[in-house]
Amino acid sequence: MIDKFVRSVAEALEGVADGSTVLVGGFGAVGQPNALIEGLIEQGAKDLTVVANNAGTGQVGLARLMLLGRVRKIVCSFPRSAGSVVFEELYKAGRIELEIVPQGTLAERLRAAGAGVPAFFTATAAGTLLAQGKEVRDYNGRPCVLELALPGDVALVEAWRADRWGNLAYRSSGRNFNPIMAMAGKLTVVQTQHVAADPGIDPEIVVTPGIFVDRVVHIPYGDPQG
Amino acid sequence: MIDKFVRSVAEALEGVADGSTVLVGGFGAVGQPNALIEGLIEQGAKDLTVVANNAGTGQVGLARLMLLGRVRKIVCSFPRSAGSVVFEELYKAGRIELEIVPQGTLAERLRAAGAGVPAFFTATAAGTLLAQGKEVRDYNGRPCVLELALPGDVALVEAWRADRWGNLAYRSSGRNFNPIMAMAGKLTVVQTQHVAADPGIDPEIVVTPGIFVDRVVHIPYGDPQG
Amino acid sequence: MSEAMVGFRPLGRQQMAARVARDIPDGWYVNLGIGVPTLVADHIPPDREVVIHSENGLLGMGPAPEAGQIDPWLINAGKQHVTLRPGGSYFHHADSFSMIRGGHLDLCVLGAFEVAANGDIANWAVPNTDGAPAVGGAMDLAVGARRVWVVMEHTTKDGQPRLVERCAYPLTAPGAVTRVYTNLAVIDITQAGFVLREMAPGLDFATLQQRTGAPLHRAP
Amino acid sequence: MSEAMVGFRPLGRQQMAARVARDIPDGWYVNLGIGVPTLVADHIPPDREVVIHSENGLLGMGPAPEAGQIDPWLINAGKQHVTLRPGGSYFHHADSFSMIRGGHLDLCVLGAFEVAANGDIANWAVPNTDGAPAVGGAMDLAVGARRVWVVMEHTTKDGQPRLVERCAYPLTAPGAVTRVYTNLAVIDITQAGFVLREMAPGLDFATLQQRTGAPLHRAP
Repeated sequence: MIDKFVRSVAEALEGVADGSTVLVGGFGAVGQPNALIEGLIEQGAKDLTVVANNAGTGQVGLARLMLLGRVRKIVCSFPRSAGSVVFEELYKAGRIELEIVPQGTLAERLRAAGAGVPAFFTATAAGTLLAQGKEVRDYNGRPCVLELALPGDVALVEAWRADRWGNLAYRSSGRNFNPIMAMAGKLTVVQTQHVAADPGIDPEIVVTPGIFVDRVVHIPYGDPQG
Repeated sequence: MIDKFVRSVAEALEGVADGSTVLVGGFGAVGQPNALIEGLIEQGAKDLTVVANNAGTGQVGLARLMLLGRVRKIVCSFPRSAGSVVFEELYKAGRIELEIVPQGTLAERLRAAGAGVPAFFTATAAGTLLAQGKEVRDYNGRPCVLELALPGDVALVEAWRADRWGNLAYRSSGRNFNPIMAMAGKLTVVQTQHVAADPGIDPEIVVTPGIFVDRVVHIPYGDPQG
Repeated sequence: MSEAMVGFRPLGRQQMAARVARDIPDGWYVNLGIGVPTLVADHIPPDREVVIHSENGLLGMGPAPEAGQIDPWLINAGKQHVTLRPGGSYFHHADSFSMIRGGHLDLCVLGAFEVAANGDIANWAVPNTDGAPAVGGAMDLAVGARRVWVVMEHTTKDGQPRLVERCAYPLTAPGAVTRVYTNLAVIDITQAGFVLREMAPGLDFATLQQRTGAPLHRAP
Repeated sequence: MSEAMVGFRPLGRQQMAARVARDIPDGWYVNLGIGVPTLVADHIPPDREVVIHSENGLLGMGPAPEAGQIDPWLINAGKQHVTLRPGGSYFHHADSFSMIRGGHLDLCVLGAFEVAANGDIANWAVPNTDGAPAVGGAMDLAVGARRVWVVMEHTTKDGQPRLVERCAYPLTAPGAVTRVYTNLAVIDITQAGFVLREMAPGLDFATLQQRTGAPLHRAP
């Protein structure tokens, strides 16, 4: 019988190795897998590459992971936000590497990794600083940049509801990067607010089919902060 | 006020021009926009390129459109199926052009067209007859083929439910190519079995957001044949 | 010397937003950038249904919720609490940016540091700073929407033109903008460059040209 | 001369399907091709939950419905009426092939005309025919699934080997297959080529080698 639920965050994060690329869902405070990020801090993996839309705020969560010197590199679209003090300081000190990616290219690169597309062309960023060093080719009369898939060793995802097969549904803007990161992670770990009892989530309204999910932990976390 | 419903199939297909590329949803008999295909036969556009998974069966629908000499070319993954007699005869007589595309590449090319990705690499078909003449490049140690987006001038889609904003939901395996063709069509025309009254389909379970849809006609068509 | 003293009345932020809103037809799908563009939503005439897209996965974004009615799970790309209108929908980031990059938005309204006479837009990075760059969805929006309109102050705080011959700031996208709404004017960008459509009340062409960094053409 | 007369018992179609099913562990995500592969689903031991994927947008495909219980909207990639098991889901074709091409399926079981000692598979086209080619999802499955197993007759109807040194039929994918189940044997494909794992009851190595178009190695 398939049952992807594990009993604890520690169990959910077992085996995350040093040097891993970790995809972290969420946009702003919504849909962010806070308990799993805390768990990753506990778990101890270091030399991480973190892929997330933002670069953490305050002294908790991603910011704390960075403050502890565990993040070698961050890949994101918008590292500068209210309260991203830890990142800013590490960046200015040259102690963290930054790969800045347009938000749509970030989303598409993650989806590509999940879909078996190793590379694709896009008009976004052509003719800008972010296209430097990249292959450019014209399509339909406009220059397009070649971008690579962005797979993760681990994806950390927050869902609103999950069933034992790992099927997921989200709540309003909590969907954001979570479904595509679930696709792009080699090991996809989910914290869910609610559990859907058998026979599981209605097959017509599953957003992330269980095939993309490896482990689920039930964390009735409550409302996002902010 | 937005209201994408039109009163007739004729109105739904107004303006489809000769030489158009027409994307036709459905897999087998399920999710096939039969009334719109019949409407296209009536409407008269010719010299069409049809993109569909199959090449029609019997003497009706797509097969009839081909029989009437209105289809210059068909792009599909599996033209040979039980009853695809019209296509087979035209093909053997050299009176229809065929572009054969692996089913996953077909789906990805349609989705790419809708997503603004002009071209992408895929391992599918590398080292086979279907890669002949295509650019090949190695990624992760395996050869990959460069494939182009496949946009449509018109997309014909069948939905289970639609609201006045053009939001769509489908029924079980009737989903198939419909959502990605809706994305890929410059003019996307939908026949729907049911109408969702205001305030429309629950925003959490919309499969095709209305932004991808131009016209909707209510056709309580009934069960797919077969 | 205030603008009023030289005899014309520049538009305020709300007036600029209202001016943009007036040009958005019923039924359009529109993404609004941060700042003045966000204000545009409040000025859409009530007889028009305009569907607002937010990058983080919303179509049909509505106004801020009333006090006590906040859904903490429902934010927009600016991370503000919002509401969803009837007919709206939720989707993930790849689908959201497919709408943007796939050419499905009728319009995107953006703020900018500079816009050039060839349609180039610079709105994401400041030159020569040691801070981390941050691009968000700016490049996707500038490249993907069917029309890109910019709304911004006509000049910088120290009077330098923001409408220029060629952008000095790092580009967001080349040749993307087709119309600019400023506190002083409405200007189209055509093959010929900047074409004046409208001026603030009391303003004259010569004064406007003086504050603009590239030739202004009168509308034919 | 029937196989039975030479002293061994080739497996029938259901036996071949059952033999494959025996090797599929609990919890795997599996796509089953048309023909004998489809039969595999009926032989999964009841204590194992194996999730069957169908290209046309189903996970958790169940058996054919009982008479009178047909849902005409629910078909599989072979266009047969099927059912959906608890825990299943529906999705569109791009998502469905993302599962295949993105390496999310543990296993795909395919039929084939030929399999070569280097793992090449030919299962979509017959050489020198004037009929239209038809590929369906064969190439995507052969390239995308984590493991590709083939189930087929060991030889053609006129006794020619289907396990060959090099495919004569047009390739579906190079180097894709890791195991072949035939009516005569179970054979792994390794760096060394064909490695014999199991023979049909009563069959001897020499006879099997004779019917195989490339060297057979004994399992170490």
